[in-house]
Amino acid sequence: MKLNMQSKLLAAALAASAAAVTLGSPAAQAQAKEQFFPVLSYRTGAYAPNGIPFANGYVDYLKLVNARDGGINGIKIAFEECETGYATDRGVECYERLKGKGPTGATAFHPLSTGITFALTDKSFVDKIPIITTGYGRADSVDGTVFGWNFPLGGTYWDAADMLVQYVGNKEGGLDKLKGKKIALVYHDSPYGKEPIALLQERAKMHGYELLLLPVTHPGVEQKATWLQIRQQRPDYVFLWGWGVMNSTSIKEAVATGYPREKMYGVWWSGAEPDVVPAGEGAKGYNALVFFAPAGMGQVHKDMVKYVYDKGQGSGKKEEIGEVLYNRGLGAAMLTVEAVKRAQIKYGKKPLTGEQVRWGFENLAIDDAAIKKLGFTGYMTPVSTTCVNHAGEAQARIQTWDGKKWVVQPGVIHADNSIIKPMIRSSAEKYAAEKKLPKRDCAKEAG
Amino acid sequence: MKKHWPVVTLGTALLIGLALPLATGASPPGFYVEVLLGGLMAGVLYSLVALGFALIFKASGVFNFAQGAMVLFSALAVARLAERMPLWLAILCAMAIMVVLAWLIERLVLRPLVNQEPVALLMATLGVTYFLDGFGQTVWGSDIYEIELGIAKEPVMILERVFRGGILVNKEDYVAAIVATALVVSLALFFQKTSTGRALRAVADDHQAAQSIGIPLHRIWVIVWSVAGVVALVAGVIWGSKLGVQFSLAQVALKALPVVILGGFTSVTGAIVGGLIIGVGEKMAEVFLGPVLVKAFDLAGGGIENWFAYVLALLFLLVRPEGLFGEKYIDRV
Amino acid sequence: MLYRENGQFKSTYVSDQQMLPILQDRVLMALLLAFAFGVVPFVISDYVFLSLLIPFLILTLAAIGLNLLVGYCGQISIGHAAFMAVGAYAAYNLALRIPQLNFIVVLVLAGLIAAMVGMLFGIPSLRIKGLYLAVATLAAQFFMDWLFARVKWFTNYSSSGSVSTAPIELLGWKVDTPAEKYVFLLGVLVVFTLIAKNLVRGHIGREWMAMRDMDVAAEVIGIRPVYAKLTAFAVSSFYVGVAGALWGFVHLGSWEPLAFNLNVSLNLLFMIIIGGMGSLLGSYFGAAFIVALPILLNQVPAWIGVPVSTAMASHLEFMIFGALIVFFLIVEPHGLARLWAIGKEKLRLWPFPH
Amino acid sequence: MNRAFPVGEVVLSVENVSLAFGGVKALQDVSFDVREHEIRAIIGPNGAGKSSMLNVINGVYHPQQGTIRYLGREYHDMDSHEVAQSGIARTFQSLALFKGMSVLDNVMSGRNLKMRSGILLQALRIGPALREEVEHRAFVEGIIDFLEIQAYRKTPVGRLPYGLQKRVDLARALATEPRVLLLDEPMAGMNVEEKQDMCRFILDVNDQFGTTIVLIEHDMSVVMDISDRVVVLDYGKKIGDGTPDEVRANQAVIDAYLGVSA
Repeated sequence: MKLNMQSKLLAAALAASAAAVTLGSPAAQAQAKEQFFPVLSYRTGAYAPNGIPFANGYVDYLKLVNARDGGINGIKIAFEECETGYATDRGVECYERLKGKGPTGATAFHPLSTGITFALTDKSFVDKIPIITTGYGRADSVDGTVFGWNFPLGGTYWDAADMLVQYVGNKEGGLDKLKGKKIALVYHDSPYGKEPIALLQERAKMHGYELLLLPVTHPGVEQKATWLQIRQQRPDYVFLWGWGVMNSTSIKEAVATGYPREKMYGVWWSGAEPDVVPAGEGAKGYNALVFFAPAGMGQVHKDMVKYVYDKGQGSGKKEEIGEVLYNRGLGAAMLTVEAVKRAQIKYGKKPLTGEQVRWGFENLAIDDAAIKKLGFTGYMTPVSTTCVNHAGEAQARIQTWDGKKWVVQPGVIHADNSIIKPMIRSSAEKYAAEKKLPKRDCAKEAG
Repeated sequence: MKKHWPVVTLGTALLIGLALPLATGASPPGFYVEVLLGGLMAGVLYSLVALGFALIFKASGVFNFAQGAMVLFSALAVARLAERMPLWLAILCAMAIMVVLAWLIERLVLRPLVNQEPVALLMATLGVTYFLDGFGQTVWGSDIYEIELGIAKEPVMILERVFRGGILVNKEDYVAAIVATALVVSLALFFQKTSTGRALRAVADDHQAAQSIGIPLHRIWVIVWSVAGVVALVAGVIWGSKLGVQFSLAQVALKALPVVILGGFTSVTGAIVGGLIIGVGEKMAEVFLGPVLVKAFDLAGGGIENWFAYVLALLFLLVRPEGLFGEKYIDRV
Repeated sequence: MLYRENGQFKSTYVSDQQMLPILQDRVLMALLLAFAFGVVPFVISDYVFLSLLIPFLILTLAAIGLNLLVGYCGQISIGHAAFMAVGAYAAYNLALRIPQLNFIVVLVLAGLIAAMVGMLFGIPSLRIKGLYLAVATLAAQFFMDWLFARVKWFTNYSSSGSVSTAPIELLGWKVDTPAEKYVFLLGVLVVFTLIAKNLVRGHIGREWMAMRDMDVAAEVIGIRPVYAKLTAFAVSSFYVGVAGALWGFVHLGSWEPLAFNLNVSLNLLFMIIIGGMGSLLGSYFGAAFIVALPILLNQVPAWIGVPVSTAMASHLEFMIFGALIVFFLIVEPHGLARLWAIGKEKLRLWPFPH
Repeated sequence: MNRAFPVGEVVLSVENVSLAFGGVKALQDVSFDVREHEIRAIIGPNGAGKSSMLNVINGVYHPQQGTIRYLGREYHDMDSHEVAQSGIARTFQSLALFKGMSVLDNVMSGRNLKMRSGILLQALRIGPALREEVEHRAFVEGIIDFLEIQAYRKTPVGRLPYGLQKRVDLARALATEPRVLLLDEPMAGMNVEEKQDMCRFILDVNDQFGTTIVLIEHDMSVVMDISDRVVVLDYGKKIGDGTPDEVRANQAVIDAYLGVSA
């Protein structure tokens, strides 16, 4: 009987591998008139607490468009989720699995991990599918002439770092006052966390502040030593570049070592509810960048409740609608949908290929009126892109945690392109050389 | 005739390294003490997890890779149950769950594999680890959860007169340390004094012999795994209340491996001392040695505490394979 | 009655020592290779290449490497991804700093470097065994993770710490499309499998197995433990290093140290447990299994109409992996390979079981 | 009796060897010698230190005091693989075969000493490497025939009955072409005809290859029949040494040992 069980198992294993080979031929998909949206998410593992709300927001918006508008100008949205677990190789597998689905293939990918973004960037040149990184990804990919398919919409980490430096500079009463000051960067030890370093060093040269680099190893629950060093060095400011459980841990350790939270500034991925709530009262006074206003209910959220949640279609809990990361997902989905709309004007109201959608992404023009129409008033700033500039104008604000909710500080901060642009150039050049890439001529494509 | 000098040299090297920051004035004494305390705090927790390892290894000869997963699992259980019931009750229920778990593991994993070579058992516990990670997240969810022990998190200054700038400590750490120490002591007593403890030791020395003199092997195993489960629970609660209960707890617990190597697999004392050594060692290394290395080799940041423990254990293995307090074994032909 | 060896008498030791003594096996193997090289590249979809076959081929190579050490020489390692990383970064730097180097040369050199590092971390195995060694190899894992994340030179001072590579080129052949990659990898794998087979049936292989089965006796009949163990570590790391280089260059194209973390090591270990310790064929089975399972778990439920949330799927994956490891250790410690062998035995006797 | 290889000079002598594990004294100041081509037996009740004696001779244990003199060379802590290289082979009391390997591979592994080809050549299995495999295979087949285990060549040793495993153990030792062969209770746990076979093989080995043999056995009868000289150990001390007849007559031996069985 034991043997019998074994041979069964063998059979199962073989069947499994056999099945594995047969699947994946995209031909098998339903060929309806639909636009296919791949969804790379992580709802498990060390980063699930942040991955879940973003994924919910993203998926919910797609559902909303279908339920409220009957799709994008009549073209229904089809979508499929794939769990990356924030791991690069898994992300690549998901990408390969989803890129061919739907009648016209994937619309655009949101890798939701800088590591995965790096891997997908190489493939985008072959597959001609846009890689959308709303507020993450590689900073130099703003340059559309080299990175033909990356769209770091809303701003890159260089923008973010630049904004933070400006902000604390003004706090001190002018950037020149930063001379001799000490700024510590506590960062997630991954491509994501390392991105801002280049700019911070650049700025350090300009203003003469000392930059302290304190990497925190994945997943970031072990930070005692890091914060002891901070206690020893007593930096004037701490910039936090964390993700997942690392954020809350940092704030807790800051409490434990008595570092004033008021002097801590997080990137926009270190400023969500799951980051501060676990630290409880201790998080009071902690600041973080934000590009959409944080929580609260706008028109889009009301619609969401009406069309999706009241029908029991919601992905998450009703009360989580409007949380920072949820909104982040919402916005990401919205931008993609808008790009499709834009592209439909040029190519007609039919399912579009990734390449066609790219045109939409390169010609986004979402002004305040459009934002109002979308019900995002107060939740985002205008976005306009071109073939050369794939990011649009980067601007954000600072929010502060008052112990219960995020309070947005007045004043919008703009990244200083006079510093960033040249860095992007040189970095993009380097990449193009390394990869032996041909350069795009935007002028010609336009004409 | 036993060669002591390598151990001695390694030991002295460590001590010198420990003293250096103070001697060279690289750090103000007050801060030095803080680092030391920080190290000890971490160390106590390492000891706790390591204790679980040692217990199980002693009694069942199993190198339980799943100890970390058990920490996570129990912590998740407490956190989620505490949402529906008072904490103390939640903890009791969690304990019950851990006992059931122990029984299941003994039944489904250990018993069929009895008298397999240790490496096979190690791999089996790897399997258990994966299962628990998945199962735990399925049952309890994979979000961050809170365990509120109701201890003030704000730090307090002490000894301002003794050291300039005083020493920063927080209550939480102390409570943690005290609880851990208490647990450790009681376990040590349990081992030395109670009859079950003696039975455990007998089993550890020789399974067949133990059985032949009528010690119920399987029950002993269940007991040990339960105890290990409870130890994991305590570690999980303490850790969880510090860091929030979350998937990545399991990974912190990996640190217990170098600890048991250092202390010797079979030794309770070893687990404790080893834990403290590792804890202090890695924090010291990170805070004082790290920056030096970064400057010297133009590294992209320190973070040496991630491997320090393991490399230390490795060096130690080379000079004294049986660990600080473990027994030596001889091959027979 | 097809699968019979009657009348196939061996008159010389050479013919008796050949890899596949039975005629039918030789024929089968030939057909299989012909199919893999001649048919597969033209009929399979890119997705299957990119997310099943290519990872499968590379991981099989790595699994063989680990199997040589754990399965044949009996030295356990739970840090082998570290040597994959060494291979990958060595290859990256070689290709970067000596551009005119042929990729094959790069591969071999990368493998050799990995082999050296492997020997270094193998030294403890001369003094310690089993569990102790397992922890020692963990040291390799964490130290290497750290090294490549921190020492800027290895990543050519890239600001993000992530490195990326240009498509590989061999004497004018640009290995670019999935099918091409597949063919290239398959070629590499076949060669390395042959070499591994030769090693394990040569006297070095016997030394390894002797070490594994009864180290004291092995030394008593004149086998030098130092030589046997260190060669095992070296060859194993060489294989794994080459696999790492391929993983980076052919599969990922750009990666960061996290791509070779502890989980990869554990997965390799699972491959050889499930596939079969001390069996090259087992390495193939194991790799296939580990690569296919998560993908199936993600897709099968959808086909059969019981959609499982992505989170649930990945939790299931963890549980099934775990359960299977235990299951195999208990029911069939020699893994799928053994089951395969049993099946063959049956076929041999069929239709007369006695 | 007339034999092809008459007993010759002393090849191996053990001088004042003492060995202890922690407090336990396994051997105390033991000395004896072994002559070329002779069959030398070490007997004694269980725990007398017989196996320890062998382990000292072939370097598994390193005695705290005393030396071993072999072919004029002195050593007291040589590693066992070096001992093997110098031509001393041995079999084991508790079977120490390579369970995972076939009978053929087990015996072949005895030839490793003689195999020279480098790892690269083996990897490609060309030229010398391949030739070597074939030559040594031929030699090994000789031994396999000699011990009459042809039928089991390809069987994993684990599946063989005990008696045959003992034979494979012997075959593996012979494959190293030893000058001195140490046998650790070669007949332990065998039935009568298995024992007779084994005796025959031992005598044949000694007779045909002229191999010097040192064997441990507690089955008196067998020992007395086949061995030229006998050493008697008790509690780690040597209490008797000489021809079987002398030993039989030795009072100390009778008290310590024969008395028990008689």
